Amino acid sequence: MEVKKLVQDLQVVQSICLNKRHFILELLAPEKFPLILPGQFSQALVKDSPSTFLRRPFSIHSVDYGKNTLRLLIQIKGEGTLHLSRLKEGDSLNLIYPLGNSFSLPNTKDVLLVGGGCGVAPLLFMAQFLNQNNIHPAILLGFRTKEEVSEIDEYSKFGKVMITTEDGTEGEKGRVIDHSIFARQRLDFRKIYCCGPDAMMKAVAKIARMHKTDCEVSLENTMACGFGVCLCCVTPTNKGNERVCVEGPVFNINRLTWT
Amino acid sequence: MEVKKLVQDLQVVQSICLNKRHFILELLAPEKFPLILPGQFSQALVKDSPSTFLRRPFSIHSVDYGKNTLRLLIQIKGEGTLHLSRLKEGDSLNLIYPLGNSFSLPNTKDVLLVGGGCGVAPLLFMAQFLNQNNIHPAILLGFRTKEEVSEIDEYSKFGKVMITTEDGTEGEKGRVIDHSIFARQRLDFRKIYCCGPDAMMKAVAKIARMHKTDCEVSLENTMACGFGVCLCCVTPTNKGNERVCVEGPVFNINRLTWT
Amino acid sequence: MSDLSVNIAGLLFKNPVTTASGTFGYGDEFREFMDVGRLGGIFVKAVTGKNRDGNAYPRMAETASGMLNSVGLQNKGVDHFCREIYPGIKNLNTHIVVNVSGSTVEEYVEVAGRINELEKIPAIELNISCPNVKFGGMAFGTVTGMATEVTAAVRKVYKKVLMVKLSPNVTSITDLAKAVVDGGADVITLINTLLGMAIDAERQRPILSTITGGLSGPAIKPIALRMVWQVHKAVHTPIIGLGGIMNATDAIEFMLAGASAIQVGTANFIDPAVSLKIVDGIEAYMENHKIKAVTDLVGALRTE
Amino acid sequence: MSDLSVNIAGLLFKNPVTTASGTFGYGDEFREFMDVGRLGGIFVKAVTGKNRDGNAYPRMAETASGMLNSVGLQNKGVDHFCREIYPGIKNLNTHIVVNVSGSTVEEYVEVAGRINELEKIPAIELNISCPNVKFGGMAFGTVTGMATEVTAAVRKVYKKVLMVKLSPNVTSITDLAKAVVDGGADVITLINTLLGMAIDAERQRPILSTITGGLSGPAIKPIALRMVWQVHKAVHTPIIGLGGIMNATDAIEFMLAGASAIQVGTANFIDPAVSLKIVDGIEAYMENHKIKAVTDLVGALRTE
Ligand SMILES: Cc1cc2nc3c(=O)[nH]c(=O)nc-3n(C[C@H](O)[C@H](O)[C@H](O)COP(=O)(O)OP(=O)(O)OC[C@H]3O[C@@H](n4cnc5c(N)ncnc54)[C@H](O)[C@@H]3O)c2cc1C
Ligand SMILES: Cc1cc2nc3c(=O)[nH]c(=O)nc-3n(C[C@H](O)[C@H](O)[C@H](O)COP(=O)(O)OP(=O)(O)OC[C@H]3O[C@@H](n4cnc5c(N)ncnc54)[C@H](O)[C@@H]3O)c2cc1C
Ligand SMILES: Cc1cc2nc3c(=O)[nH]c(=O)nc-3n(C[C@H](O)[C@H](O)[C@H](O)COP(=O)(O)O)c2cc1C
Ligand SMILES: Cc1cc2nc3c(=O)[nH]c(=O)nc-3n(C[C@H](O)[C@H](O)[C@H](O)COP(=O)(O)O)c2cc1C
Ligand code: FES
Ligand code: FES
Repeated sequence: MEVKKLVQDLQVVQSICLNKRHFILELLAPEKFPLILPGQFSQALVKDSPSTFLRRPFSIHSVDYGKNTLRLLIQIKGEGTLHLSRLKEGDSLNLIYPLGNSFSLPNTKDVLLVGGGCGVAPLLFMAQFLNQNNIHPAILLGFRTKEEVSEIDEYSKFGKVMITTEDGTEGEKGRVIDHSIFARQRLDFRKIYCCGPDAMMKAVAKIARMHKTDCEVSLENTMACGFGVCLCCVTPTNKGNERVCVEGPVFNINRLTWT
Repeated sequence: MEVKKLVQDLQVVQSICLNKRHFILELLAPEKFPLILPGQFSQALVKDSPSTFLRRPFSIHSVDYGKNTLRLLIQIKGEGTLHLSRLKEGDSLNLIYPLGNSFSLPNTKDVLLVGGGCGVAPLLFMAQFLNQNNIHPAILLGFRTKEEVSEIDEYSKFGKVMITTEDGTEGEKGRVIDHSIFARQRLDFRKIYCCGPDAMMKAVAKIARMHKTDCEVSLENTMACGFGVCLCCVTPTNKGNERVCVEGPVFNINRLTWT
Repeated sequence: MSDLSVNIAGLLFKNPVTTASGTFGYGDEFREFMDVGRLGGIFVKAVTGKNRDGNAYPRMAETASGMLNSVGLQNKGVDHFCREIYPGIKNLNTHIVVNVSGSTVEEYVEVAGRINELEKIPAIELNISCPNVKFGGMAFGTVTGMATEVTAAVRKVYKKVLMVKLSPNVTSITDLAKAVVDGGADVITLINTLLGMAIDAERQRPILSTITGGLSGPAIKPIALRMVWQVHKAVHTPIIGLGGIMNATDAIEFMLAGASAIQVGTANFIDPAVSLKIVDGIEAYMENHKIKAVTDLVGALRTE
Repeated sequence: MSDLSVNIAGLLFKNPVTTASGTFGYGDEFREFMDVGRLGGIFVKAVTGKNRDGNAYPRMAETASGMLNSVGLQNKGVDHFCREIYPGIKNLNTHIVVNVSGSTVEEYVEVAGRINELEKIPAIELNISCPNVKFGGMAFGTVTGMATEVTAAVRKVYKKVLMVKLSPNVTSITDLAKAVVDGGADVITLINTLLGMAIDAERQRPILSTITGGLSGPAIKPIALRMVWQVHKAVHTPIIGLGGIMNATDAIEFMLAGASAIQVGTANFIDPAVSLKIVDGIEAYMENHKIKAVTDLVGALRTE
């Protein structure tokens, strides 16, 4: 398998409604997948939505090389995602994929995955990938409320799952950074992979720095192209402004200028 | 019943495919229709079509006051009509209607209706209306080819139907103005109602003038608003530039500056 | 209760939502769709000195998220307006502003002078920005000296609120804004249409009879917003903003950029009742954001 | 067989379809999607004298049928271009044109001079129209005197085909076109982006870090077409047209209006292979319309 970018019509195998704001699209590719790495994303073309001009980026949520299907986990935010939520079995969706770099393979087994909101999307794929490399990560997932907690069975296949909900209706109450694992004096993890809202990632990065724990975050800067030519998605790094869609979306926090 | 303009969501009762380029939308109104006159039209809002910014005008093809349904006969021309062709039972379509003036009631029983292309749309409604006033018009309909000949049974309820096809696969060969009724020295009709492409209407108008036969045509100028405020749809008349959407779409040829 | 009223150059509007000239007729057509008395104001279509037939059909071309028009100021002239139109609209429960157009300074002055006599018309909007007439129109709106001259000449004869509507087809909108303020404008309306063109590739012909026409609709909103913002920073004159407003969010964006009121134009064609929905939408936004007076939104964009 | 080749100021392009600066990188990214050698040409992204970091994120806002960007000429400077980029692209089987940008006349001259030495670069495109830099950029493109001056200065050091890309943010595009022709331009590129702005009403903040940015995409096509048409009527210099071209029909419209070649910009983001589809679409159109040479389309708009 060769790493290569495709522009391809995939067929909707099923659209799974998780809750009012989240759904999963399972998509079948017309030919064998290229190698897809955890943390990579796709650019989806939203048809028939007058207010959606550009493509929309979504992380690869999981890949099944056997069935030649991949999944996207999508949160309904605006018109574009609303239109995607109406796709039905048999419809087609044009994707450019796989895009961006990926999470790195850790050189420790004490791994924590932290995700909040739609930021959980790439973590399932990462958890699976870690398993294939004999690592069983701890997985901390933050949700708004019990109703939005989903796919715990999926994650549980690959590691121990912990949950926070903002209203305390399931798991620990609060945001992911309020979870008790972060309250201990020593952090049990040597590597953190994190994806979610900027504020959350910055808070996790702060904790990681404090504990001198290696940490990678996956950024969700708004994008125009997604494959490196428009320079719209940049983030400041120790090498100047770098493209989140090519040099990222995954960055080691040491490379970012976050404080 | 009061003449009044509505902006209303109607429900698609059925979409009837007539042939590759034509279909009928049967629409159910949520409340009792106002009075709708033959020759009047509607402005349809095309949703989910990025290249369709303005509404699209369509003549009222027929009205069933009992069932509270009306029909539009639509020819697929571009993106807007293509999107409408995909509407399914239960979908809704927002219309502004009824718009424009209407065909006048004739003071003769020797009436000819001439329609070509999607210009046949208002004539079915007009034929029905004439019947209700005890007039059985002759109806001359022009099509491209046999495959597109449709709804003859409907028209036949209201009068004698004659057909031309451009390729001669049904009825007389040629365009409507090539039909043998126009070849005779004397025209058997004292009033003509005509709707179709500009060139066709101009040719019919010429024949009507030659025979000193009264003639009304229904124009299809492109429109922005459809209810008289933008002044985009004007046609030159003996009173200057008049709005096709308010003073028309039906004009007596004596009022137009056609030569 | 939110306070939606805005005071613009001494004139009190019940809310900041008005309708744009040339897209609302004289308001009559809309009475079948809604209660026009709930609007902040109505800008009626262009009035010139004499009857004008406008340009030949076709006058309209649809474009991506917008449309081109080349109506060309078709109207029956100021006499007809005063005699036939005015009596029918003067008692609408909203401000009627007349859009005054012309080809020469004299024509602008003549029309403005006549409208000045109409008791129930509290303001005029000087249209020095119509791209669809051969003489005058946009020419006055693109050269600062001419803009000042025509504004000053009208200012002499027009005693009520004088609004001037600017053309976006210029290098520096702030220079033009300053020019009309120098001429005595009380209010600046931004923006008229952008000069554009559409072609039918199959027929290899322009779509408009005039080849070029004025672009309106959501396509131009980013440009309009930018101009409102620039002018708001440059002068202290109140601004009425428009260009592609389709909903309350758009309207609020214009107010944040510095508009004291807004006009709804092309959107009226798609939803004749949209302007009242915008009034309601602004009110809802104010409640959500706990904003008491709509004037608190004006120029409130946070750029620090 | 249709002849798609066009000769522009002595330079032969295999077809009239090229890609716009800032939307195609240096072409490498697109090699994964298509055979860039089938393009008429590639306009690589802006090169300035020194490394530039560009503006802060966010640099992009989506708008109705378009987008705003405020990238601000991020690039590693002309040295880096000559040493690191040029060797990798010089042997692509298509014309590579370098978009030369700067803040001062001296910077333009310096960069143009350096590019002049690169054997396989047959032309430069002088970008005097970037709305996203504080100094220079658009300023040169909106004042006729400055436009002539910078063009003439570059003309002295640049010996190959000199293209100048104009800003649409001007009152008279024909004056600017004449100004750069006076300065020695061989080709005029029309248009760069229109200055616009986007606001997040919920957060009451501008979306772009720079508040304003450049508008591109189908929204601006009517304006771009109009400018191409106006300039085509006003000067005899060949024109490269762009602004919102999404498909072959759009491309043909620009040629009918007077463009000898076209550039595909924002459309590349949505369909990376669109430019080659446009080549194919033009060919199909020519067959349908029995047009032998694509040059027969240039300025062929029928306006009688
Ligand atoms: C690399 C990458 C991977 C992503 N992966 C996923 C994923 O797996 N699942 C998922 O649901 N979403 C993901 N996102 C976010 C997703 O792309 C946006 O939510 C989506 O584009 C919104 O489109 P829309 O048309 O529905 O909303 P819009 O109408 O475009 O926007 C609605 C609101 O959301 C805000 N918004 C839109 N995009 C972003 C963004 N990128 N960052 C912050 N705010 C934004 C807008 O400013 C606006 O306020 C990812 C983004 C990136 C860049
Ligand atoms: C009063 C009135 C009544 C009408 N009644 C009917 C009807 O009953 N049934 C029906 O099928 N059509 C009718 N039409 C025509 C119909 O409105 C257009 O065919 C439709 O708007 C095309 O929309 P579109 O998005 O599919 O095509 P577009 O993409 O908008 O256009 C496709 C092609 O058709 C041309 N075109 C579009 N509209 C018109 C027009 N009005 N006149 C001439 N050329 C046009 C365009 O220039 C373009 O070349 C009527 C028009 C008017 C003004
Ligand atoms: C069909 C049409 C006719 C117009 N006529 C006038 C006019 O007579 N006077 C005027 O000042 N502006 C006129 N305009 C411009 C609008 O008032 C408004 O400035 C412009 O359309 C931008 O706003 P919008 O995008 O909301 O439509 C007209 C616009 C359209 C679409
Ligand atoms: C993200 C982005 C970056 C751009 N960078 C440049 C640039 O560096 N130099 C330049 O001359 N034009 C630049 N442009 C302008 C384009 O080349 C083009 O003139 C403009 O986008 C209009 O064409 P379009 O609508 O087809 O995109 C840029 C445009 C975009 C969208
Ligand atoms: S989104 Fe275009 S470079 Fe990253
Ligand atoms: S379409 Fe607007 S006046 Fe007729």
